[in-house]
Amino acid sequence: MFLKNEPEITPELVKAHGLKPEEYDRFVALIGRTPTITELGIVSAMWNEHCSYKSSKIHLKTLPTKGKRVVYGPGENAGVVDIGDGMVVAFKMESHNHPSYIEPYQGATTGVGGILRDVFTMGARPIACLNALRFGEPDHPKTRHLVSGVVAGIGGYGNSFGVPTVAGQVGFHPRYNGNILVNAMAVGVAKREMIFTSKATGVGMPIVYLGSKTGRDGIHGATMASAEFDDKSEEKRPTVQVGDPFAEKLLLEACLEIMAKGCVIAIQDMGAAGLTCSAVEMGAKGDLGIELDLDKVPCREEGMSAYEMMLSESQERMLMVLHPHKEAEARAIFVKWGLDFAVIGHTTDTLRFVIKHGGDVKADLPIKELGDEAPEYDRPWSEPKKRFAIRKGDVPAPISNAEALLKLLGSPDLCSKRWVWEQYDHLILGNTVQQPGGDAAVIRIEDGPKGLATTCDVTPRYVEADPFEGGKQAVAECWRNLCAVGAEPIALTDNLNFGNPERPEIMGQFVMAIRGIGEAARRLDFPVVSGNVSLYNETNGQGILPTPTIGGVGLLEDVTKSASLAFKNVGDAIVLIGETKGWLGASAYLATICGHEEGAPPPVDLDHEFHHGIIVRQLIERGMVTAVHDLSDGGLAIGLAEMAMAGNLGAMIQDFD
Amino acid sequence: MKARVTVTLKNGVLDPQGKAIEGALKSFGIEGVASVRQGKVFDIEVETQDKSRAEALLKEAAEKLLANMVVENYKVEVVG
Amino acid sequence: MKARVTVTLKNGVLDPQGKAIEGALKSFGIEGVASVRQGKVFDIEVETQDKSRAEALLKEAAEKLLANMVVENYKVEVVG
Amino acid sequence: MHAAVITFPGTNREGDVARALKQAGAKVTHAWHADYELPKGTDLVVLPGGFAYGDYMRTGAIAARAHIMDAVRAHAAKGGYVLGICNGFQVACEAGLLPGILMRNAGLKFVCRMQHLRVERNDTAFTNAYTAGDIIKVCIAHGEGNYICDDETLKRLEGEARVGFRYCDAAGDITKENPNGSLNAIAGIYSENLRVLGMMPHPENLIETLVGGTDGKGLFASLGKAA
Repeated sequence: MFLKNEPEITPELVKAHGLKPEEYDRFVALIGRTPTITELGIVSAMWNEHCSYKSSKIHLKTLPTKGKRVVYGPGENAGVVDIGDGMVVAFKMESHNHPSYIEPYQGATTGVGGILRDVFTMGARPIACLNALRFGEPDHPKTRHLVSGVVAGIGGYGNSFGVPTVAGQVGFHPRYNGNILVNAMAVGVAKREMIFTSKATGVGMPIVYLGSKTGRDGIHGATMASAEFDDKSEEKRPTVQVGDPFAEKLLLEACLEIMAKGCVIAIQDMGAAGLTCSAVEMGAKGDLGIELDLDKVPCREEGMSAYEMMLSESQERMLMVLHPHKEAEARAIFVKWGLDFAVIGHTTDTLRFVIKHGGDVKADLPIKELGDEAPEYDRPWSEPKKRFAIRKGDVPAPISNAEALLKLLGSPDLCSKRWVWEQYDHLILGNTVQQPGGDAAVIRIEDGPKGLATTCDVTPRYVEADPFEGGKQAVAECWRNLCAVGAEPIALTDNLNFGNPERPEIMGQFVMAIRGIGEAARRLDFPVVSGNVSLYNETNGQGILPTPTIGGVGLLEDVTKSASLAFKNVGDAIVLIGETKGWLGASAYLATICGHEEGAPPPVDLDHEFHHGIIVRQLIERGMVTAVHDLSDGGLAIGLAEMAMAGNLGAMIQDFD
Repeated sequence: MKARVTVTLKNGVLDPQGKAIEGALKSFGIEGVASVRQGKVFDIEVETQDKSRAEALLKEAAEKLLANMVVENYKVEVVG
Repeated sequence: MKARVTVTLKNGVLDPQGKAIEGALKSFGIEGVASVRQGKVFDIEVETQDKSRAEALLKEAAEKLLANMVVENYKVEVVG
Repeated sequence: MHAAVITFPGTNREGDVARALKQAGAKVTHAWHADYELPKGTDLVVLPGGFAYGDYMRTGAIAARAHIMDAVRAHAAKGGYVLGICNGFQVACEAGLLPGILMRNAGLKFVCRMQHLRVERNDTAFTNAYTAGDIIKVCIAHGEGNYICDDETLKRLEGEARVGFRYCDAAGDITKENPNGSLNAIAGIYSENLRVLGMMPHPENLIETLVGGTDGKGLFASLGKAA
């Protein structure tokens, strides 16, 4: 029977689901009747910012996603890029900003767990993890608690799962006081023919639920990601998602085993909005209907409603379309690893998304339109006003350069982060050629000679000062860091963390940053193959610094030829590549020494970046250089100091003027 | 004055440790265990001899440090 | 039937966690705490309704797994 | 030398140690925790690093009671060699193969970094390729490496020279750079017959200059000669 004893859908209920009245009307028009509570829950998840990208989609389309090596670009769980010899690399970055503010440990663990699943659901074994963290001021009352919780959570998950955490960023700024950023990135490798996607094929194929049981974790987790924070966020405590790295390690091994044994047609991890997004996307991509019987879903709590099961964000779960004749073999593998394996439905040719529970139909929706008809906004935006340049002549030096150097080196953003990354196992798997602390991590692939370099970069002060140049600079710095270790940059992922898109000036930051990112990605032949958008990062109306984190991957044909930043020998000549123009606008010097962040950021000359990168890579390949370092925050002085400290050697620098 | 603060997970919050222990007990042939949930106890000695001041002090310690109020409950027992 | 097994460190055994908590409480400005020692509680539901059989089963579980008898003591309370 | 590397659910360094053993010329087979017997002709059982059963409840506690561990105890009782690294050392203690317990690091944080060790004796199957007193640089990666035992056991371990390695600084000072608070800077201990070694540091990750150094090779080279 259908529509039995359904609660009344009131405007308050619609608002509580994060849907605007006009969005609800659009949904009612689409299905031609009042929705059930389960259907309202499903559409609230499918059409929120996190899953539909409604405020960002039209701008994301402008990014370059093609390239000679690109196998899968944005749209799959992770981007896939060819690295030769029949191998591919799969990688992506995602954010868990809001959950980490409410519960830092679990927010961070579930962020790492989710991004690892995005990689191994493609069939790739994760070989490296990175994370970009942004916290409030060190002396803000909550910062200490948030930092220890997030770092312990990242380590707790990655170390137990068994993937080295090898690179990342940790930054502090008052604008993150009420809204921290936790961006997690994972990189995996696979044989090209072993890559799986989420597209279902074949009618009547069994849909299988894999992994841990379902509970009431994080219901409204997905919609929360788009909910602005106010001081009452402590009370608004959805049941927090809890991560289980042990279950995830079992899930990895079990999934890779059924993939190797040819049991899998399509597979998708259950991320935000769990069963809903994964099942709908799986069917819609394959132009197939999906029918699920929730009575078959393994639950760990009694009396869960269809609504709760469809929106639960319990962790360590996957959804698979199974080759029917392989059911027994696949089930045995999951029993061996102690995980749940339950056939909970099948594909149909009706193009309908049908949910049954307790004999009743709880949802019957058009599967294609659920995704395609999601609202897409071209939100009004105002172009940020350009700031005027600040040159070295314009700034009287408040303290001596020597004192300034020490103060900068000791500042929270520029000081050594050994105290963080020594809590992460960065040596497991025995392939870590370059450890954290350099320009990029370098990881050998299996027994070599190939290797991957990986890093994540952004300078939020620059993006705040000029989103277009700031976006360009983030991509350029990531590209430079990969070249600095001798790797050929091949593709990037991004995590676009911005404030409330309904404010024109914030939307303007977003639009211009994407233009900058696109221009740099195009000019440097550095395509965007995956990414994530996190909006509404705002507390009490104050938005974070615009933070488009860029995660890059580079290839080394011979990993024994990578370069590091430490000075190696006494008497080596130090060569500076590129022109020094004395840009001080929005610089670390102004912020740390002069206490303000005025001025335009340094403009990025993409032609120079491209040629400098090629020259540096050739010098490294020919063994003509012993140390290489990219200059970024803090400029030449900090760059030289880092090279000297890493190498335990001094340096004599001529006077420039 | 001796006291004990017991910290346990709120209902509905997943307990990966409890889940692993349930599996382990079954595999060693210890039958008849329906569920296991793991928590923490803190045996604390406080200098004051005044029971109510001790309770107030331990309540503050629990809420500020010993318990994660987002996912855990706590109970204070002053043993005397 | 519900029961609780409490596992605590034997006297004299070093407790790094307890020591660290003592320090942390001071840094929160919570004075008057002489010592802290951390232990574990296991809230276990057993299928049997027979109290003595429950106690026997939990004793076996504690000695075989839940407690490391080299450094820990355990106590079984069947709550009923 | 035939080594059987045991995998528990949650073990994650079985590949690293297998690579080091193969590099030293050993024949390596993998055994599953639920098996009842070790592979035929096993000379050395290796309990690798990782988070068996997620390190839940107590590190190594659940794994120590797996079926395969009965076979491992029997192997050790017959004089067979057993090497427990990191999580493997924790499992060995919980399984009664070695005395004492590995508790939470004194600093309460997981620590992963390079670590100097002093080789206490080189007349065992695990260290004959080193010289007694050698200072070697390997790595550590653990959250529960704080070796604790009662006074009686400590006296016996020291008296019978069953301490295999101690944490120290580059100059060999064992009062410095103890990463976790272990008694007497103990990083590894032997059983009475010197045929079971448990150690927290990871020699298997330091077997190539490319990834940091080769001081770990000595342990696997020694095993190659011994069996």
